[in-house]
Amino acid sequence: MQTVTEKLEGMDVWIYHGQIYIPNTYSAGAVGSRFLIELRDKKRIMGTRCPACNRVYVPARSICKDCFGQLDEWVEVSSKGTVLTYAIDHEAKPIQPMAIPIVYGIIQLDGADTGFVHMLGEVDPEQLRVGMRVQAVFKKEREGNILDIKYFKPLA
Amino acid sequence: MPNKVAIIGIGQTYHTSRRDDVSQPEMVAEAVRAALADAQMSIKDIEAVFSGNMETFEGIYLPDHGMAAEVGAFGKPGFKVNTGGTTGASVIAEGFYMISAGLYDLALVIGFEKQDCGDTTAAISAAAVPTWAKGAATGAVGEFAKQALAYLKTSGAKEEHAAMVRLKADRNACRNPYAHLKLGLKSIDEVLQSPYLVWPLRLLDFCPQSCGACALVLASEKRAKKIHQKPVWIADVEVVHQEPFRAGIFGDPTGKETYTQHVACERLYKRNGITNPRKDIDMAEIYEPSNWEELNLYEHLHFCDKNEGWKLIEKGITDMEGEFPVNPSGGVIATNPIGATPVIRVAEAALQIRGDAGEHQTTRDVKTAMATALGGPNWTVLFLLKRSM
Amino acid sequence: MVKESPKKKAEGPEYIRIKFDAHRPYNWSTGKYLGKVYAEAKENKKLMGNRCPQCKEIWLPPTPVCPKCKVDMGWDWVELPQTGALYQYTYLVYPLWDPHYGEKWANPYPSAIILLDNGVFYRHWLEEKDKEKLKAGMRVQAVWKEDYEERGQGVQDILYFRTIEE
Amino acid sequence: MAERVAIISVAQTKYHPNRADVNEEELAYEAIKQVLEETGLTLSDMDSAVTCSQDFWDGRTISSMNIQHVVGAHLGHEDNISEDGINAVYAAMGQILSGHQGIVLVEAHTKESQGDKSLIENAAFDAILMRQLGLDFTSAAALQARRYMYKYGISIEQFAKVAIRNRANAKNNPFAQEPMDISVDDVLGSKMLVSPIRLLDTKPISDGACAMILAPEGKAKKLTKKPVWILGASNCYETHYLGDRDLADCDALVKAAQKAYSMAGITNPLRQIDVAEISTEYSYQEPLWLEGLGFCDQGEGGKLVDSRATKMGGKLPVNPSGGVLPGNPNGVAGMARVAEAVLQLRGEAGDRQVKGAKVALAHGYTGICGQHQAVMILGNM
Repeated sequence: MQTVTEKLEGMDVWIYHGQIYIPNTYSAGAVGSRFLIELRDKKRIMGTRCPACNRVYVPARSICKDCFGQLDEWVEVSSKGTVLTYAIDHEAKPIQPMAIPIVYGIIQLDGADTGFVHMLGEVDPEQLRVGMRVQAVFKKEREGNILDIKYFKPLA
Repeated sequence: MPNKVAIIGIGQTYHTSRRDDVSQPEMVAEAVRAALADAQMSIKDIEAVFSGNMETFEGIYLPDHGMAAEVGAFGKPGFKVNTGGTTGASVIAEGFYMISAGLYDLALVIGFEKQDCGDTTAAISAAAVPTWAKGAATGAVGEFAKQALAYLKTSGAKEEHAAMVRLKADRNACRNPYAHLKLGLKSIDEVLQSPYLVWPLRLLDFCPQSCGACALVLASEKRAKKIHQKPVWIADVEVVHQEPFRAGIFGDPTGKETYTQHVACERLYKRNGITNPRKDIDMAEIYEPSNWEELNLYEHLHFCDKNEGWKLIEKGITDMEGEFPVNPSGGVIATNPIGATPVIRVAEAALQIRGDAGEHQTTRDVKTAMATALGGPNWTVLFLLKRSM
Repeated sequence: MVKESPKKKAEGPEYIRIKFDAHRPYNWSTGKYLGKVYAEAKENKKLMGNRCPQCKEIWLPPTPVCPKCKVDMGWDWVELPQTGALYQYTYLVYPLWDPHYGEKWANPYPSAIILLDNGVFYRHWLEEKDKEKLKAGMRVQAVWKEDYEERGQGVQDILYFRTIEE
Repeated sequence: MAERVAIISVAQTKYHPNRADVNEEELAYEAIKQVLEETGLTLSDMDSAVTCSQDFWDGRTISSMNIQHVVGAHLGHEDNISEDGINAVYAAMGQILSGHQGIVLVEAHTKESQGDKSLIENAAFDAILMRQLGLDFTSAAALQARRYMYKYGISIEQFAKVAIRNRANAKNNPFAQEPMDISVDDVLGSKMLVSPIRLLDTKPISDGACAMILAPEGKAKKLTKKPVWILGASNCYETHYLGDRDLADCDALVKAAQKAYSMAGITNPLRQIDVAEISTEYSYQEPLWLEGLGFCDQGEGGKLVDSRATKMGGKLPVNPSGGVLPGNPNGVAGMARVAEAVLQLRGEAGDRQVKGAKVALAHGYTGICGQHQAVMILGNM
């Protein structure tokens, strides 16, 4: 099994061009699974409400960061919302789910008290602004992950 | 004089090979909530949160950040520790120092590992220096196999003795509601007939990969007595590290190096006036990834003389009802969520002192207990716990 | 990047798991101490260690600081013998996932600790795969890769240690 | 809690885009060697070592195994902190204050050049909700920068001024990687990475190490004529999911600073602190962190960086060393700020010396959009 090493010029130092490769599989857990299954099967975006502070977390979360209570009151929120911030990634990276430029956004969905981290699409970069209204676009073939929402596009 | 530090809350998850019903942060939250409930307090009372695991095991960079909200670290000070197998122990040590220093009165210390996320053996193989030992990877199993072989050849022990250790661990684990492997082994033949993993180590000679978390609430003296009726005092801590062995990673296969356990327990025993560990200490929870390692540790921790470890198990001295119980919880060979494992050792030892171990409470009245951790290239961390100080 | 889609189970609640399959590349440097070992192996088929000025112990892989004396090692090199005695060995029964190769892999050659003839312990592999023929204390000798171009891989410039009759 | 804790020696390597010539132990040892030489101590004199490295960047499980021998951990006490190195200094302080440890060696190193930044950083994002989106620290930072601009009306030009001042200050710092004179046009004309963050708004890939020796008061006074005291220190976690935070504010930093200030008896930071070394990997962070540290009101950070106050000779010189922007590796960056603060308080900062500095602030952060914040107040009195 040959590995790739390279000698630095002019000195007795070698560089080993290697890797760490261990596949990882993460559990969404009961709450995360239900959130993703609702996206996949019903194209519904679900949140959970904290009974103590009344905050609606979207995506649904199991624990309130402030009250530390278990969240089990499910609420459906709108697939429409307002852009809180955005960023346009111009750099190709191996981790990206689609071709650049990718517009990332944090969107406060109507009915939610938190922002939803995702991507924006079908949008002219010149028209992007904080406060713009957007709507979720779902993928046709949905697999039960966060990318079942293709992106959020501007409301006409 | 350093401030005294007590354990006033103990919580752990049940341990198993796979948890689909919780995410990693949610799993850790279970242990945190259990510890808070045990201490009868809310997360708002906690001033700092220290945690530890090994990032490559789950493939999560900065995992303490990812679970900040779920474990109650949000808005609080803290940091994550990473010292391999001793991680959980180093976390407790850091929490202990911080409270001793008077910086905090109440802190959470958390160890966790959700090993269904990745491949533990592969992650341990990634501990080898890539420019030196690539392709030499045999995981932890290979390292402990070498140790087993050395012990088998020099101590006069037979394979049967290692099997007896396994049997004892399983008996104890079956009485521990949180333990992972509860096999109900009936005879040593079942152990001796299990297939080889890495010769001469067999499947049943080695610990499982577990998902689990364990959390403790540590308190300063002034708070401990107010909050809990049965505080368990951390009387002393000893941390002994060293460089990786040149020939091996975890163990010294040459038998020529100084064992960190020797150094650690000699320092700890001397400071605390312990001359006869089996008499002066009432029980121990030790970190034994394999049954062979338990025999080794009996000797290294001076529970008996060299090459006599196997006699302790033969005579039943370390049984739950024995003269000097070791790992009444079932130990690491039954349950091993690595980042949490040392925290569980301390938690289980503390439960024995409190008399709260339930089904696996030892017959000996435990006033003083020892908990150990092992990791990296045979690093050792020791804790001495006491009912009163 | 994202492969596994969750399969619905017939019974019980469905739990979703998300798989990530990322190779993380690294460019690890040997540094100058280990680089010296690489160089001597490639150029001269020599096995080198460095020696502590205080305790005179030889370290392989080499180190900038003597771990035991905790002093600077300076730059004192010693050639090591390439013959020794098998001190201890083991072998993989099942292939394990190797994070550097990125696949399940079992080295067919038994992993061994060899006591070189000057008393230094060295970790390598044995040519002899028949467990019945392995015995602690047996004499072994390093077998190098003969092709110059194939050397420059550090430890792996030695293929394995071969049993020798003396 | 008996004695005070002093930093008795600090050292940094020169920061470099690619130290292919050394491995981690050699890099760390370059810095460690210097603190040993300065103090005349040996590794055998250390009671404990606190190291800081990240398994993901070292590409090795239990990455502290890389440097056990060069920190003298043989049969000794060692602990490894997986946050920015400033937290390792904090942990060392705790060990000494507890009375359980005496002289402690602290070390941090990272070779960013050997790993893949986006792959490593992406692994820090919640695997279920964010990781698949392909975010890394720069794209997250861009979300924070945009929100900050929107909420408080701060401009790209103000960020550019931060990029310019830090790189210019770096010309006086012999350890700096990329000191340079640039203009607003240079910054705004540099390559767009993740809008609104451009190449010159962020730091280059960097390799380096930092080492320190800490000691309790009694020992410190015997070992050095110029002990620098840790007057206060703390840190704090933000929550993880980016949508749960208002990215234009930095509550965790506010809390960390409050605790450090109360330990150090600081009630008016702008008046009582003579120099600040702040970790700003991205230019927008400097005004934002200055707000969090209480040097100005919320939303006023832009005005503060516009004013003369943060320049050399101003009321609060910020980053005389040039800070992180000219190039510091993550994990080392915050600890390097502590090292620079120590040099200032010892009057040994050369051309970047702030005259008569008596109290200095060092700041470091770890993680996405500054999720984990740490503050340390140091003094020479």
